[in-house]
Amino acid sequence: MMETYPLLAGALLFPLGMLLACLWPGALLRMPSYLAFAPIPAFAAVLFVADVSPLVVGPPRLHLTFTLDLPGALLLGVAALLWITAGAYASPYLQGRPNRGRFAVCWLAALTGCIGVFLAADMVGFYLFLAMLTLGACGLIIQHETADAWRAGALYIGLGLLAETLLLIAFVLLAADIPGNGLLIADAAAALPTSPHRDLIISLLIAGFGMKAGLVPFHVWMPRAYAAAPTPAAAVLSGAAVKASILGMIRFLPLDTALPHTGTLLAAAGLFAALYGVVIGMTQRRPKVVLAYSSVSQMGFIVAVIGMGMIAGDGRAALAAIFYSANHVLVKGALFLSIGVIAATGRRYLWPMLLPVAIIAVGLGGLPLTGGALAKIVVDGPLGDGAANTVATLSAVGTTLLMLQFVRGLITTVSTDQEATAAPSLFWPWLSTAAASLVVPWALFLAVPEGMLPNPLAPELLWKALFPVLLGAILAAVVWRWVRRLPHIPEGDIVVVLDSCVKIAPAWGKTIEQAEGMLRRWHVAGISLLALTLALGAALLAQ
Amino acid sequence: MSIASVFDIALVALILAIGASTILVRTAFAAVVMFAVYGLLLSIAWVRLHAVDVALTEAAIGGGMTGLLLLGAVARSRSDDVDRVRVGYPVRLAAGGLCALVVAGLAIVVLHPPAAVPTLAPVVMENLPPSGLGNPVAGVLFVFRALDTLLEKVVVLLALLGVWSLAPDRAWGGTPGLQVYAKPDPPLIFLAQLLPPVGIVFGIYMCWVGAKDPGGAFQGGTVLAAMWLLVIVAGLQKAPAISRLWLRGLLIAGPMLFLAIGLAGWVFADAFLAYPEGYAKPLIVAVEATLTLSIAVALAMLAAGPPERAQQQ
Amino acid sequence: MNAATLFGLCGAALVGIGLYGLITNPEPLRKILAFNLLGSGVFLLFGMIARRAAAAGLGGDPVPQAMVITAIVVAFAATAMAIALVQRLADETGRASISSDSSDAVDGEGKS
Amino acid sequence: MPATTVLDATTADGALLVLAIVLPVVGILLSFVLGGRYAERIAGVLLPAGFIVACIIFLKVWQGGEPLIYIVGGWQPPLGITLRADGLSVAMMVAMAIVICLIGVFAHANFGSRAASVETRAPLVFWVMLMAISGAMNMIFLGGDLFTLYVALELLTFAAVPLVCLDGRVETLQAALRYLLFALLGSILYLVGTALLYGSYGTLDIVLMSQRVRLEPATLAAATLMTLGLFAKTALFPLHLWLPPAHAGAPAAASAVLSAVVVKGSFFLIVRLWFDALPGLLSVAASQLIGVLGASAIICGNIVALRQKRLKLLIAYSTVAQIGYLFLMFPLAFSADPSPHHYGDALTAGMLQTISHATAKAAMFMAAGLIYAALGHDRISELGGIARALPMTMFAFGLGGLCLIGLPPTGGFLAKWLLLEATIATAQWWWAIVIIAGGLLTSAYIYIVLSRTMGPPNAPLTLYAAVPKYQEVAALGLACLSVLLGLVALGPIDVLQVGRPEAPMAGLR
Amino acid sequence: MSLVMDIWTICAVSAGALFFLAGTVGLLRFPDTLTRLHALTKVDNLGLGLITLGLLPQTSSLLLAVKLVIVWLLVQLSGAVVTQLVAGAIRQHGADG
Repeated sequence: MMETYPLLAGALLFPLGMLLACLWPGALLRMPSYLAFAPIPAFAAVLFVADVSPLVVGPPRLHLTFTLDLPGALLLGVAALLWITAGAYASPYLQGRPNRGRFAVCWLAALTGCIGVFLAADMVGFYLFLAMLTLGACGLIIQHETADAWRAGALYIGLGLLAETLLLIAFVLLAADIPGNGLLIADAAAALPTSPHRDLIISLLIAGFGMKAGLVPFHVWMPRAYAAAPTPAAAVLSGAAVKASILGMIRFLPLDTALPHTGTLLAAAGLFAALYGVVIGMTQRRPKVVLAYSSVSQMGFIVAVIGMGMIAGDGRAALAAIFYSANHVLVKGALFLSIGVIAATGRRYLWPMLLPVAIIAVGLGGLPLTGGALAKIVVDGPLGDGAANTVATLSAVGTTLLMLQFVRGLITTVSTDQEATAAPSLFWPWLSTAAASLVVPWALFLAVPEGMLPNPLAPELLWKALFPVLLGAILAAVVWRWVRRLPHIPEGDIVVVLDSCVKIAPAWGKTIEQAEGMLRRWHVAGISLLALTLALGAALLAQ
Repeated sequence: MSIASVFDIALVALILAIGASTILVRTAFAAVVMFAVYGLLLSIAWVRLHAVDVALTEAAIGGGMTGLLLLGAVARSRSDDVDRVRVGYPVRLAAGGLCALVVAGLAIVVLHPPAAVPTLAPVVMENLPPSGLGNPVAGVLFVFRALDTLLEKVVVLLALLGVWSLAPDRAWGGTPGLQVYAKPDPPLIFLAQLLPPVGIVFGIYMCWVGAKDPGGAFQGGTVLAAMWLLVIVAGLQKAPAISRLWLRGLLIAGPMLFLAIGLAGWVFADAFLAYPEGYAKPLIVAVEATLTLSIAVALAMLAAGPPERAQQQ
Repeated sequence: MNAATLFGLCGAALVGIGLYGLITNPEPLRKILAFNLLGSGVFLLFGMIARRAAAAGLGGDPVPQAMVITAIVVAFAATAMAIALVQRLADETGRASISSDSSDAVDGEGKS
Repeated sequence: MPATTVLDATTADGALLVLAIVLPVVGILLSFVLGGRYAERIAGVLLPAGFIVACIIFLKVWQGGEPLIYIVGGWQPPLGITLRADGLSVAMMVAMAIVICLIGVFAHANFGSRAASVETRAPLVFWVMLMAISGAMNMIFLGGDLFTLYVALELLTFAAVPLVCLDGRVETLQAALRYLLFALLGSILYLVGTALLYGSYGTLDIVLMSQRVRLEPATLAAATLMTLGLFAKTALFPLHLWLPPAHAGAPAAASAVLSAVVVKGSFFLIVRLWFDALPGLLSVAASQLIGVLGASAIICGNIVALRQKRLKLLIAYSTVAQIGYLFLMFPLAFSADPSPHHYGDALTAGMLQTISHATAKAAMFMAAGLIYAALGHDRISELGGIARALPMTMFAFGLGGLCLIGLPPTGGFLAKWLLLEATIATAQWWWAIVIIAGGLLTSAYIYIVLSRTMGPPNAPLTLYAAVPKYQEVAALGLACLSVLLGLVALGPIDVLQVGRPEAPMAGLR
Repeated sequence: MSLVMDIWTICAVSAGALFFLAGTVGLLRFPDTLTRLHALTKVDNLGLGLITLGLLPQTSSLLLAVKLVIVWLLVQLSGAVVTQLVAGAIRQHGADG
């Protein structure tokens, strides 16, 4: 096994170095072709790092600490895979498009942020890389510079910064609780259950990470952002970047301590989002938007798993959630990439292409033998046998339905040229992602010592996984056949409310501006000066 | 009640009345005239406060030069066409009320002096002899708090450059306006021929005597400046172009010498702005003399305003 | 009440008068006048403090007196600069004003 | 030597402090006599020299852990004047020296006079005033006497006002007059305070004052008047009437120096006053009042900034808002249940915010100036496409914006982190809400500007003037500084605590 | 001797003050600028002259006496010139009250 330090450092420094190299115009020009190489050191680190000894950067007083623990490694591994394939996909995608340099810069920033978040072991580093991820992602979303893209970017960065500020307060509160000067996340999580501000901190963390994870009602940015972003960007954002919030929850929330109330709330919110995403998603036409709503649903489901873990105080729920997330990383990535591939494929070659898409898509609903089914088995334990499990099954049905809707929508985007085929440089990255999404979950599943988890090939489990899929398929047939018109819900649904709020804001702004203009008149300012003098004098006298 | 207190009370009443009328009279011209009177009254107040140095400064600069500046401004601006938008009655009432409260607060402070009034007068007197100065105020200005005085000279220079910076670009380097009379007036010329010799002697005397008695560089410089302005206004001499090297040199000569002696103190008296033992008085007098010149030029140029005509080549 | 206190009160009152004039008078020139009035009030407060601290055979504490001299000069320099500004403004526009309305209008239009 | 108790003696290397003040003064005098053609050359030598001196002082203080002291003329206070460089002074000195130097680099394009055959107005005035500002700031940072500080403050004002109206347009003249008059009002109020303090304690030396100070009406009145006067000069809301037109109207280099440097002078004096001269005198109610003013500045300034149609005005209003952040340190440092730790933290946060705003805002004003120079206007709605024409400039603007928003690793982030920590430690959550809301509003207008500039142009973009590379580099350099400032947490941040008296917990209240 | 001097001083200074009073009344009551000037100059000459003469015996040294006389002369000079200038200005631009 290799040394830990250089691997961890390389994982971070390599993309960072590429990012800095972009300052040189010559490098910037070529950078889009080399995006796929940036995450390779990170992937290597996951493969070769054996221990969790931390990498400490900086003097003792205030330093950054990086480490590769099991949840981080799992997510980093699959995320790095996705970043590699999506990077390879992006290179032909960008050819001849404007702003390629900017895309590369934002891509690398988001990538560095993503890797950093997965590796960070202290709060400052976590926050720093989360911010970098947000900024980079925002840049990717606005890539096309359409009005929609700008609006989506504004929504994304606004909610993102709000989330980060909430997290910042939570971190500051946590830092106050950590004994000594350290800022390690592990210490913070350990100190959290006994903190005097426990409930406040947990609420802030959940709100902050919830916004980032697209928990209803903070999901509004997802449909808009993913619809606006270029395909490869949407793939990494929905696949890899959004998992930072899941990792954050797992790192910060005290999952080993039973917190039934908070857990119940979290689980309920997650399950609600899991169903809500499906319902709204069904009304959508554009494949990207459907996938975005599926992300809302899936992220909700993962959050629900964490919530159930909190109820029981069961730390294993974390790993289950991570496994589920890891599967989702690759599946969602592959599905987003497929949008570009199908759009470049003619009707003649459609079906060979569509088959893997359909398998992966329905796999998300739990099709036996796919990663989705494995993930469902893994999370079955934490979900328990109660209402949560029922809702989970319901969500599996819904997901299947939604995925079929996606495939159906995908067919309509097929290229008008009958004979067209996707370029190999688009096709192969997509296919390898798809393959990875099938293989990697198995590899991970098999790495778990035998006996811990039920045998996925057991007939009753196969049936249990199959029947929601069948139900979903039947439902899809019913809906397509008989429900003539689905209601049309705008992308981002309740964001419309926000939009109308934004329309009111100028009136308020105008009032404040007028008041400020008033205050800027000479005699008003003079009188304020005198009044303040007296007020301050009185306040100083007041004991 | 002694005669002195009656006089003081009357003086204060007069100062307040004239001060208030400066604010309240209708035209700017009347206000400026009132202000000139006010300046003179204030000098008397300073004499009553046993601060003759301040009285001289107030009369020369606070009343005299400032009055001159204001008068010039009024004469040029013709206050009739200034916009006469007055602020509303409620605003004035509010401002008046708040001002009254501030005054009340200050009055309370004035009426409650600390039990033991702190003073530096004995310390000043104790440390004055080595400098050879007889005037404690001059001692404070040039020995103990010389840094303030040096900075203040820089402030004046900056203000002058600030005034000059208001010139239109084409007039840069040219001569200041200062054209009050279209053609020279015989009585004025007469005055401008008669008065300056007296004034110059007087100004130098003020500067010289400042080391021992009330007076000093500023007061002397102001008188010199007034004489120069008189000569220029009367048309006997043209205002100098601001790009003239001698003008610039005169302006900085005082502060430069002050600074140089201060820096020399570093070498010869082991502290910045300290004077070597035994040489204090001559050095201070030298500084004062040069400063007087610099101040005279600076004040005159400040009063003359920004350059308005391009320099004739 | 001794003379020092009397002039101190006079100074306080002048501060009030000056403040009132500075705030309520719309003409810049009159504001400058009011500023000078305000300043002289403050100087009188210094004078009171100096006079109160008379000792060692001096009529007053020379340190605050010296400060007043410095402050008078600074105030004069300020007045000169302000007047130069007022005059330039009057030359440019035909009237001197710092009223916010006109400046806002200009701000809104942007620079040419 | 005076017969008073010996408090301080000139320390080794104390002479450097004199140098920091004398260098700019020499520069001013020389420029006056040598004329405008040499002014830039003189500044080009003396400003970097001043920066080096500041750095040396910084290192001495940092390594020695002791303040540097110089007794001017060998006269001990209360009779004489001392110069004193503690942690606050040296940090501010170095930061301002860097900013001023880079502004000098930037200004070469507009005020370059090396090639001129005759003296012209603007270059002479600009360079002299820039040196004066540098000298006045050093004096403010080092001055140990409240009256000397008054003179320095006036020096600063007189240097700043002509910069506002350097191009002589009517609206800038109006702005300059407004600024001058209001600043004069402020300094005269400050002067009243010094008079009253001298009357009570017979000294204006800050260290002596802090030892003698008592809780009595005269002192409180003096402190009130001084504080309000300094508020007026710092343009704390609602006394900011002069700032937007003055800062928006001035030439870019002047705007940068006004916004980044000049307002910090009077702010620094407020800090000196309450933390050093009158320790422990600020009541909780008064500190909350100051906090409320700061909070309204943040909210109101940011909202009005959002509504601006011109870039420079937007940045000017952002300055109004950012000034508000500076004042949040008062309620946090002087809270109801004080502890030395948070006292120091709040102070550190305030100073960091001051410095990071200085660098970021200077960069942003420079960027705005370059845009103006290139386009001939700065209307935000018509900035489309400029990001493609001037990518480096917009990058500088964006980085500066990040610092204002407070994203890591910028100095703004570190400052906000410390502020938030102090709000929580002192249980004053309401300031945290203000800090957050301010950050979000800031991000909104930064986003609007960036989106406009990166968007497509309304009409084909015509650039009126080529923008020199070094100007862009200067702006970018400052922006990068503001971003990297967060890294000071890794070391030099401790310097701020050098020479600080113990927090006055057993103080007067 | 000193008593005589004191009486002289009191009389002369009082008379001078009276002239000033009269002059001030004239300044306030006279209808136009020229007549007002007339009142003022009378006061300047007579009033100040009388006061100076009255104060001369009170001086302690010759130098002081010379200073007094110089002050008087200077005021005379400036008063005369200013009067001329004002009158000249009125002749040029017309009296405007």
